[in-house]
Amino acid sequence: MGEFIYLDNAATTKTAPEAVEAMLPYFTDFYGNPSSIYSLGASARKAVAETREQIASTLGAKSSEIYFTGGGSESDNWALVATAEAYAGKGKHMITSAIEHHAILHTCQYLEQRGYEVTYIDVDENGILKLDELEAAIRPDTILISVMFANNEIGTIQPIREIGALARKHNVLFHTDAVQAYAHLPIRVDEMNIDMLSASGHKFHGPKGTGFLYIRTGVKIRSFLHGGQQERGRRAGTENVPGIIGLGRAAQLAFSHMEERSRKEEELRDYLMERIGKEIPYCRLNGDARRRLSNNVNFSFRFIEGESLLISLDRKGICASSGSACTSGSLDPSHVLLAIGLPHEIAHGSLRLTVSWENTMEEMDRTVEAVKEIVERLRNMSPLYEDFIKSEEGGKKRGKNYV
Amino acid sequence: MGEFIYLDNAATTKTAPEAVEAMLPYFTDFYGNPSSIYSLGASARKAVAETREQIASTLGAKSSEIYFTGGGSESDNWALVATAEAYAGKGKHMITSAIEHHAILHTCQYLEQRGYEVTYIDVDENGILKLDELEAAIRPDTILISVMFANNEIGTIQPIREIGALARKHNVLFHTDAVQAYAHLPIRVDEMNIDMLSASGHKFHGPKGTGFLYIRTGVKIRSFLHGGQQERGRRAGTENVPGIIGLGRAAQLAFSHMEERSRKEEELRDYLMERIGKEIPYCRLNGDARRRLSNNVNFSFRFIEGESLLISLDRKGICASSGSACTSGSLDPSHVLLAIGLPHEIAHGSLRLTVSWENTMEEMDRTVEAVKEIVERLRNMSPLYEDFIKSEEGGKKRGKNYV
Amino acid sequence: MYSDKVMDHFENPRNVGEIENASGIGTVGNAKCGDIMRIYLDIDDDGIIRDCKFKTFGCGAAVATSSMATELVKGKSIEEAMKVTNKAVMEALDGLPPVKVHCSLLAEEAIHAALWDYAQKKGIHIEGLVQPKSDIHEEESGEEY
Amino acid sequence: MYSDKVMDHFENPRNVGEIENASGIGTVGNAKCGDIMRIYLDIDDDGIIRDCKFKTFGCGAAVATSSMATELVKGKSIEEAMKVTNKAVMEALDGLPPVKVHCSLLAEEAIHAALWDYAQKKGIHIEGLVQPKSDIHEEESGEEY
Ligand SMILES: Cc1ncc(COP(=O)(O)O)c(C=O)c1O
Ligand SMILES: Cc1ncc(COP(=O)(O)O)c(C=O)c1O
Repeated sequence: MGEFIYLDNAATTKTAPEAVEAMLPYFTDFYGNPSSIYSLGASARKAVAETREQIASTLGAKSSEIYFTGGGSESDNWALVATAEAYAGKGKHMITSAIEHHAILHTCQYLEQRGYEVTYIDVDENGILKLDELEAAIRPDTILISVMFANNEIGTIQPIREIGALARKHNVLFHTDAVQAYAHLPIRVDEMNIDMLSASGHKFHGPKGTGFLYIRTGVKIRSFLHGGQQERGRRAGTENVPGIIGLGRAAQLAFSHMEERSRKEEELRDYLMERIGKEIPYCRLNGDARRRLSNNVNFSFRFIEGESLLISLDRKGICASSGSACTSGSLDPSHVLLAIGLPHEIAHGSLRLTVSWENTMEEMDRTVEAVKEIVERLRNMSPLYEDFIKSEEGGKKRGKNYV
Repeated sequence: MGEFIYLDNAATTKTAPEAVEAMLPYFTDFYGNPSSIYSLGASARKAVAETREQIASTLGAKSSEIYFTGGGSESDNWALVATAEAYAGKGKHMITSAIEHHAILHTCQYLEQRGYEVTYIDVDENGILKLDELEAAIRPDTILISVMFANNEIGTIQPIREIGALARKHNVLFHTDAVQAYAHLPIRVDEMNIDMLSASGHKFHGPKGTGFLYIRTGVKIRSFLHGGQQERGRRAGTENVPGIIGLGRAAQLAFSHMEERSRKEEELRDYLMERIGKEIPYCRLNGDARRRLSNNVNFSFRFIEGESLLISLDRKGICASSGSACTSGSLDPSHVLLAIGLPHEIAHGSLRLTVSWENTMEEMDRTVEAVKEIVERLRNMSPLYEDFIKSEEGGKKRGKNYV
Repeated sequence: MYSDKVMDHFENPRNVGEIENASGIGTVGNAKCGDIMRIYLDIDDDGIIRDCKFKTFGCGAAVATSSMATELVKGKSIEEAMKVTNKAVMEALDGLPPVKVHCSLLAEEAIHAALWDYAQKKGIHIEGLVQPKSDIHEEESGEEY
Repeated sequence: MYSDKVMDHFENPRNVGEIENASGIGTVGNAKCGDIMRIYLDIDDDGIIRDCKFKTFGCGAAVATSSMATELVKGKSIEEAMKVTNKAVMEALDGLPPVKVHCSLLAEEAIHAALWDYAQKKGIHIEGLVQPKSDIHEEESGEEY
């Protein structure tokens, strides 16, 4: 697929060939059930135990605190539902942010139907959680604060350490959806006071359908998937051994090259942000300019609509997205862009480009040229742009300093 | 691992090399998110759609009735929890069997904690559900009957058609955990009145961490994993595309060779049953002799304990299990063996050998010889056997016709 | 997702643009929902649509249905144009995904709105035509940015 | 799962068997729980354990702890044998998995039960020894099969 320029790494990543390589023996050679008693299962069990140890060390956690799951959504659902059930005796109130992934928000809605109460804390225009509102929302019956580490759409990194400190101060559990951050940023669960953390393998060049939930020792946690005694009785289902091994190998690569990969991505990101911001009029950078994932670029282009932009990019071999991948196909604009204050019609015209260290500068140049050309073409087709230009000509001078 | 004789195919199977082959391009070439708008995602979307179609056809179902999951346990949890929630208005009573897998039984216990009531129907000495007790247990507030298609420990196949008919007659939903049966036996959801069906990829030479839930059109079903709009809004989480493709390829192979594979397995199974039953005294075949999975052999050997039998077999390179793999390491004897009436100490001494069409007759011979030798060795070490022999010699003549 | 016809009309839209001193202009849709279509009609004295142009803010299907709708009404009489339904537009495009059917409805409405504008200006009555819902332009809140 | 020492004692158990006219026999455990150990002791007039044999129904750890326990008491005086604790057995086996610790306790109990039997027969008192829980043999229900 060399002709493609893949800029949707926040949606999913290419599985690292090294990860695939590491998985292969566990499909057809060491395929034994890790819970079994015989040596064939023991090789699988040992490999899973080593991966657990390795993953734990990346967070400064103990290996007994890592539970492998089937992905980020399952980790999020587990953290919220099981905490709600285990701590219902203390209270039925939870706090989260308005810009969480749907894996959190829809689970909150589900819990609301079950009699729980959820407070959704606002973010500022850059997507940063309002800490004072968070603290004000904490009540005696608050059992959990769940705030994402970094946002999947606009890349904003939350003040996790401060949130953790607040949670600790008020003796409330703290979960973070680190699906976009894990293996991209350094995370220390102790220093940051994180009690639970969700991660997903395919967001850092591991296989799809894998993830884990970190649960600090001492947190009362129930099972979410009930059944066999896998994962120390906490998560039923025959272990996805190849998947766990692939996730582990991908994490290993990501952590040992974290600095150089981040630097490379930031270079690509900053180049895109700079050129698009300068060369395309009436655009707006979404998300915080500094506290931002190294791979995330998100712009709104006034007067045009996102889907037609994406299709046009696709025709030029550029893979990008608009809002989160999960909701593409839906007609509502992204709740994240609305939460940072964008009006609907501006939110509709947004573009997310998420790079990986494997992208090249030459690809960035081609991308900028393509975006410029397409935005211009779509604007020339847009009745909104027509009205705007005419009002400009009519001397009303509105909206000039759009960015 | 050529030196191994793998006889634990009910726990997990070797992933078919063809399935691995089919998965590979979806890791590193067509890795795009199937929910995305660009062509790279479209290839994944198309492949997933084709697999869904193919899986549906194996059941006589519609493709819109197939929901891919992360495994058999997730499918089981989903079916029970979501049905309980969606039909709570009708009632809070469910019926299941006493010999279900823990993925069903522990989920039932979880629902019991949440205010649901569950009736566990007994089985006869061969593990066949007592249909009259089932019918008698149906109440106006019964919302679901969940009975496994075939048992994972003793291989007994349930009268699914009859159970389906009863459920239909009383207008109760019918779910079947077909994890051991799917892709091993022909299943038609319409003829059998099955409303929901769970399957797991790694039980038929597909990859671990994959499965599906069939949900008949019209069944009110809620999500279990809340989040993105994947699987038509019913099961959140980025699709495990390689996993789904691998599951599909494995199913395709299983269905196109079903008859010859079954015939081969039955030959191996019957040979094992015949020789062990004849050549080892004081043993008992567990499960129905005829209504039985083609790959399942399960014997109890009196006076000895299962774990030491398994370890000894492992030292001879034979992979087998005792009770279900999930509970190995636990001290309780299998609930299935107790349910068919075995006393504890006999249940402790049970051995499950589950073959695949890839096993050979020569392997069966080596296995029988190994089991004979080990059982004899362990009996000579057993105080129970000592007592028994002494009482025999003492003329008490008890237990002679053990089988 | 889209048929080849849709993609063709999206990539090479026919009749994009404005008509100066148009006989009728209709704008429908809502920026909030992500779709706005504007149709310009040039109608001669015999009531024949001589020219038809469009501008659209919206998704691929919105652009393609606008383009196809202009093609279908061009050269037609007003009565014939009234018969260009959303179904006709969809069929001409070899279908649309279910979530995109509303785009074809919007295209039908845009034609009707332009005809209404023409009828108002001319002071005539067009059989079967009802007043379109009021046009909704970019919201004022947009100016904040 | 098991240490090499455990595997060695499981595969090559020392002192399996019976002792005719043993000085003391002790059987502990419960077939229901899956573990029964029986220890035979041959104790000479000086109170030295001349020989020791065992029979065990149970898991790998049960067999290995029985075997190790017999090794540890053989040749010892009664007083020394009383000091062979389950910890000593576990250490000699390079440890046991947590779920298997109860096997080492059973081995300790079996020795004590055999010593109790000896003391009863001899009508002596052994310092620190208490009456073992009653032996539990194969349950009668077993006969149904
Ligand atoms: C009957 C039955 N149901 C459910 C399961 C659970 O399947 P999985 O391990 O794929 O989650 C198994 C296998 O362990 C099984 O045998
Ligand atoms: C922030 C965040 N949370 C959760 C998820 C869900 O992860 P998965 O798709 O692996 O279930 C995603 C990705 O879609 C995400 O970006």
